[in-house]
Amino acid sequence: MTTAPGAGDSCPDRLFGDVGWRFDALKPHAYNCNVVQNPAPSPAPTTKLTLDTALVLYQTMARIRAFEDAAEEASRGGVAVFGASLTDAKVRGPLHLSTGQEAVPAGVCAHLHRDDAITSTHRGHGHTIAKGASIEQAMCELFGRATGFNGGKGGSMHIADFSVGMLGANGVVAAGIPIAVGAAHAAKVLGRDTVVVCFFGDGAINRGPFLEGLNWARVYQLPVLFVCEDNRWSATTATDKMTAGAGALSRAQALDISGTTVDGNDVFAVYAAAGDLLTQVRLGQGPRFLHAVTYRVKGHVSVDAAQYRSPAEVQRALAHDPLLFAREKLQALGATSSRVAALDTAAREEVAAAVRAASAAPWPTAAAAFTDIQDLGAAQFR
Amino acid sequence: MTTAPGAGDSCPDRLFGDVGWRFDALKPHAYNCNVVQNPAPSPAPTTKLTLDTALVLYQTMARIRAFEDAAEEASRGGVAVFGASLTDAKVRGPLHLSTGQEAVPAGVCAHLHRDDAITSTHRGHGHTIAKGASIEQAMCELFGRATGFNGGKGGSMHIADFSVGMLGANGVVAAGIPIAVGAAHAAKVLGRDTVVVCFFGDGAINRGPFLEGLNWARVYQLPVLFVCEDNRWSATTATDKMTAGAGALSRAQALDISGTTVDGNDVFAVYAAAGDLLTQVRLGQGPRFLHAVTYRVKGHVSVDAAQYRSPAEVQRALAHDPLLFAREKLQALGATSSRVAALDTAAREEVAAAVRAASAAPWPTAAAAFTDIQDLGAAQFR
Amino acid sequence: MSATRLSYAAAACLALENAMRDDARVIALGEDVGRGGIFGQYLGLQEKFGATRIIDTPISESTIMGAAVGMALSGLVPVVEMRVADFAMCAMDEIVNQAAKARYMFGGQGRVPLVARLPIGVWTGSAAQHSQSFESWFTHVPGLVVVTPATPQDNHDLLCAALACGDPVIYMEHKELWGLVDEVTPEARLPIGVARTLKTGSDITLVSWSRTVHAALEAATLAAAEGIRVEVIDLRTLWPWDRDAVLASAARTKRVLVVHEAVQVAGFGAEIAATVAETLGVRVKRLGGLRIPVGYAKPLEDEARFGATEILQSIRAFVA
Amino acid sequence: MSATRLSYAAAACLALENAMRDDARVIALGEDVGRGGIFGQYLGLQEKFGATRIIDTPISESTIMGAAVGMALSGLVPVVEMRVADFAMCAMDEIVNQAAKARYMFGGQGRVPLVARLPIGVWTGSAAQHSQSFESWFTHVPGLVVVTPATPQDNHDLLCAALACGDPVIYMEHKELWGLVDEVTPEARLPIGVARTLKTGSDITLVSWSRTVHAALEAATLAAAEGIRVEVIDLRTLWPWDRDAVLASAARTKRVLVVHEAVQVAGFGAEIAATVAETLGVRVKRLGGLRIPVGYAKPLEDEARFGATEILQSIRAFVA
Ligand SMILES: Cc1ncc(C[n+]2csc(CCOP(=O)(O)OP(=O)(O)O)c2C)c(N)n1
Ligand SMILES: Cc1ncc(C[n+]2csc(CCOP(=O)(O)OP(=O)(O)O)c2C)c(N)n1
Ligand SMILES: [Mg+2]
Ligand SMILES: [Mg+2]
Repeated sequence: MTTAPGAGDSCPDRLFGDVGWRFDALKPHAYNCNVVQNPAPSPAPTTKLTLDTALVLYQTMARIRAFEDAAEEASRGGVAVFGASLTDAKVRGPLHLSTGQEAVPAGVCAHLHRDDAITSTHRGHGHTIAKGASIEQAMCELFGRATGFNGGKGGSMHIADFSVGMLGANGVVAAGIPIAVGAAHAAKVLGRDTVVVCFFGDGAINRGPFLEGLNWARVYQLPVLFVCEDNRWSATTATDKMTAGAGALSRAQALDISGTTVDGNDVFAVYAAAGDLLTQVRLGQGPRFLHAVTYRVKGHVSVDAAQYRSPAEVQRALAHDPLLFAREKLQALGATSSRVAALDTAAREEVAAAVRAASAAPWPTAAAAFTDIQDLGAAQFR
Repeated sequence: MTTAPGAGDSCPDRLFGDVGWRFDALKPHAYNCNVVQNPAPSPAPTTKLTLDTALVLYQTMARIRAFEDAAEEASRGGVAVFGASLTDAKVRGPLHLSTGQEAVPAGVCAHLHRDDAITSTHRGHGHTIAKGASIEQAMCELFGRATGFNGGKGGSMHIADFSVGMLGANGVVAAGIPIAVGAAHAAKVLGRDTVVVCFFGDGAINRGPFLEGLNWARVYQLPVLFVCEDNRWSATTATDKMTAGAGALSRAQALDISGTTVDGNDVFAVYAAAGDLLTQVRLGQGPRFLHAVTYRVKGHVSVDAAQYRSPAEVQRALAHDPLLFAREKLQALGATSSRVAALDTAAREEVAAAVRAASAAPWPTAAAAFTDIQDLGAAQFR
Repeated sequence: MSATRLSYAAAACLALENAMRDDARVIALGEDVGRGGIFGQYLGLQEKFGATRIIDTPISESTIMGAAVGMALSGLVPVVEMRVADFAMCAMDEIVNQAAKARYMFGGQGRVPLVARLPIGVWTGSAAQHSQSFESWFTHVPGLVVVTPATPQDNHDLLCAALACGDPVIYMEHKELWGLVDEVTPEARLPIGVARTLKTGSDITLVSWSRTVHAALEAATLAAAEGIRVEVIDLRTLWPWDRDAVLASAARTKRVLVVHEAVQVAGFGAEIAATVAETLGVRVKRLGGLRIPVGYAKPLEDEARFGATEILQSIRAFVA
Repeated sequence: MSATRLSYAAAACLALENAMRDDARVIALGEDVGRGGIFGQYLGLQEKFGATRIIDTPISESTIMGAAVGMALSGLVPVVEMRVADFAMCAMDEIVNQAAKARYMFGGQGRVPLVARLPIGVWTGSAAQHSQSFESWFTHVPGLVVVTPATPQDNHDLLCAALACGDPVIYMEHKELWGLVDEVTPEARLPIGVARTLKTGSDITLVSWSRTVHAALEAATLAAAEGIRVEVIDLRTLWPWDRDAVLASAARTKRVLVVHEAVQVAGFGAEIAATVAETLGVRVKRLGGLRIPVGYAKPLEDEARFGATEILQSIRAFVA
């Protein structure tokens, strides 16, 4: 892995490897290596799900799952959040896993072009990968290596790949909302034909920027799709107990932003709903809202055993695992189980290679602590 | 005027003078000089409007109008907001007048007991007076005198009279919302039987604390009535252009807070609607919302000529002046015009006396700049 | 007095428990406090005092702090959990314009007795948005008290004092001290504003607070081996700060080195150094954090940290 | 070069107008900017550039600032109107955790070229929530540039420089300087970080910025009549600040008095005084605001102000 940070090449060929079909078949403009300045308006998405599409969606989920399983493994002992002591784990600090929530980024980002932008949360691996970022560079970033997207400056909580329009995970709940809205506002001011997708959790809808950002998007009719990943939990607190009213979508509707609630563990449903909404956004109809109901299978951070939850609740969610569910659907669509298994294997191999590469990758130098801060004023200044 | 700041006696007798009826007839518990710790739940308000009630409501409006007319007069040349130079006006700094909006505080606060609390905005004279604060001490505060409620430390933008439960005007838009919610939360935790009314403008509903505060009130089912004084303007900006969706009430409803929209220039309608909602609040049914549509007749601050508005719009509002409107209604209820005129005269005389008292009142000493800050650490410290 | 071994987190928890038992006005509110807080600093309290007094809240920092102001004005004494000081950025209007101003602005009609817990400091692997120290900011704001305990005993005693203070206190625990265990005497009390001299010495005065106190002590021991006698003062509270203790020591040693983890530029070390230089004209030096965001990777994070070695170097250079 | 007489507000307006004409990426957003801004600092711009580039916004400080971060990351150069610095408290997460951190935190993948206008200072009759100066806070935050112009020409030149800076700039105009009229040469340019020596003198160096510069000059003139030769330095920008200019002057005069309106405790004067004392060991003094909220009534507000008289007293006491 010798690519410089930020210079990641994430074209489909290299990204998805030789898996027997072309990513291009699904999305003509997607991940086009040349930034498409003014793409033609997207056609209305076909609700008929082809096998190829279904397989690509499954593949994205499998890659996210494999990535996070490996990251979790590499993080054991690497965080002291709940008083545990530190070892020299490969991934250190808070690691927020989106295990069980993969269908949301997979289904939504499948509709995005490379020059479309997304903003993410503290739980951002899925968004990063689904938007087309390199798994190897992502792993390097989690390992804190110079070859990571952020050169090791950000880690999991701040992972970003601007080259594919992934404008950053964020350590502050709801902070991505105004940023997404601003990115969409810039697109409108600059006459660009791109859209922005803004991901956030169910807990974020109780922070002020949620209201301000949604109001703003509607006032200026900006091209942004808000996606609430409703995993029922906010750290150790059940979100519904802290949330007045019917929740995310009804709040958006009160701001005259229409949208849909969808089973966030059904990647095909997410794909269909997001496609409809994004078509409206691309047609200049203003912001739209997707409320995706899913479940946070793991603890809040990797060291959180989440014993404050009922096991039954977790069991129910595991039974409705998005990959499990998609596998059944793929079978119904005619995919052999070996074809699906091959995707899993490929994902695990890709991730294993990324772990090897990241383990061998160079650390940032101490000097890097003083770059990328600001042009004026010495950083070493004491 | 020799009362010390904060020790204001604002019993009805002194407050309203000898105007031929008892304020008590309207609200048995209101402005009781002994703090009522656990008043019995209020009866459902009678929607039938008696002449006595109507006259009290009119009187409150007349007193607010007279107060603000005098304050405006005393402020000429006292602010440099739009580049005007300063004279030694009696009232200095920004003065936000609620002229034309008097029906809202009058109609709402008529239902409040002395130990009920309110929070206010930068435009807080009406709330202060309607809650039962002394006009003389209020004028002293605007004049920056030691005898003002805040001892001259706050002025118009921070006017407060804790002795009647007026917890303060606020120079930051929407900042009163979380404070009101906290006051209501305290009442609940401490087992008090009081309610809180939270006033804010139409512009405030686009700030984050609006969402956070309303959500909070509903989550904990707090005894608070939110009152949006929708005067159509936010400083020099028409609020509707900056507001997505149907506005204040629909946002509250999305948080499962029910309420009413009312003609905010019809004091009797405000009185009836607020009465219904406050009864529900007092019965422990949680927060309620009153959306009062009114109009800001003057500029944003006293020196703002508001030339960015169409004169026709202002004319329409003037024709629906709340005092004018109430006078007609009073006539229909059988009040002679001389009886109404006597209220106007009394209000003007009360205010004139307050102006005289305030003009003669002592300034705070320089030493007062160092008191009421905090107990620890010297304030003169450089 | 009975002493017991407690962690920095548990010592604060005990102080809060006792205060809540003694005074029904004391409550706590914030995210996840019901399960004990993410650092265990509220462990067991909801079980003991119920959900009405240990209040789980939505993720609404503005309203957590703003509601606490309303509660404090209405007779409660709220402990306000901000999780990490970085998130208090979402509640700055409520802290600076409301909590700090209400007493003065309303002419003394009300008070805002609250304790806002804003944990500070570099936190392993947590990068730029979870590692900041803002103590100097709050000392700049009239109306606020600023407390920065370094030990379990002080965390206990100062939290007791903060709860009794009657004005808004910015209470800054260090995220890498939660696990520090030491003897704690629960009956002990301590006023706000009194520094502690941890070690006397005649060559140089070392002033510090919070986590850095421990590195300062270590450096002083190392310096002693080189024949440099270091006086170490733990300031403990930054507003008010114990000028008398610092000036008395400085008058003896003629050299003051202020050491803190926060960014050195416009850090509170500047205030101390300026005061000492103005008042006594003795020599001053500072060793504070570099003016850089905290990076994620260890080599980057390490640049935002320093320990006994760097302090020792500064001491050596100073006395040379 | 053509000179014209302009107010401090109009000079900034002209700088912005020219920048918007030359560069389509430059836009401005904030409350009431369409009608020229409440201080006239955007007068006529919406007429010239339309509502798409001079953007009226809802009262949503968090999102005004947060959206500007998103805009800046996406190719625009936003001027962010905060009305008064006090209201920026409602946008601190967006300033400190987002704008200041994004470039570093994302490893240099993006930049946040924005100019946030946060007017500072005591403002007649405006009391505690509309009179604060927070410049030292922002110098403490890595990633931010801090600019504090004192004259119409500097307000023009430094706004030009800020717009070209490429990083987030906290641009702090003084609310009681808007009406100050002086000659302005619109072609002039000035780099950020260079102080100006307004008056040379050999007895004492007076360092100041923003509105207080004018009082400092006046005090220097009064001092001259008493035979005290005062050197007056207008720092103009606080991050980066012109250490070299201050240290060179201090090395000559051996006395440095820093004067600023902001609260003295943990103000930026502490940073300068500490630096000078550390570096040169020369005598330092500060004269800053008292640690009090600004009161409404004139006798109270007056305690939060000081002018040439108090500065002269400090000078006298210093050279005595
Ligand atoms: C402003 C702010 N407050 C608190 C936190 C601490 N925190 C991090 S994640 C989290 C829960 C967020 O819940 P949600 O938005 O539902 O996202 P999820 O973790 O479930 O993906 C909290 C409280 C934070 N990062 N930022
Ligand atoms: C947080 C904040 N932003 C901006 C301002 C400046 N400001 C004062 S009043 C006002 C308009 C408020 O409009 P609205 O809430 O409708 O109240 P109204 O003035 O109409 O009574 C503005 C923008 C402020 N005081 N606080
Ligand atoms: Mg969640
Ligand atoms: Mg309004």
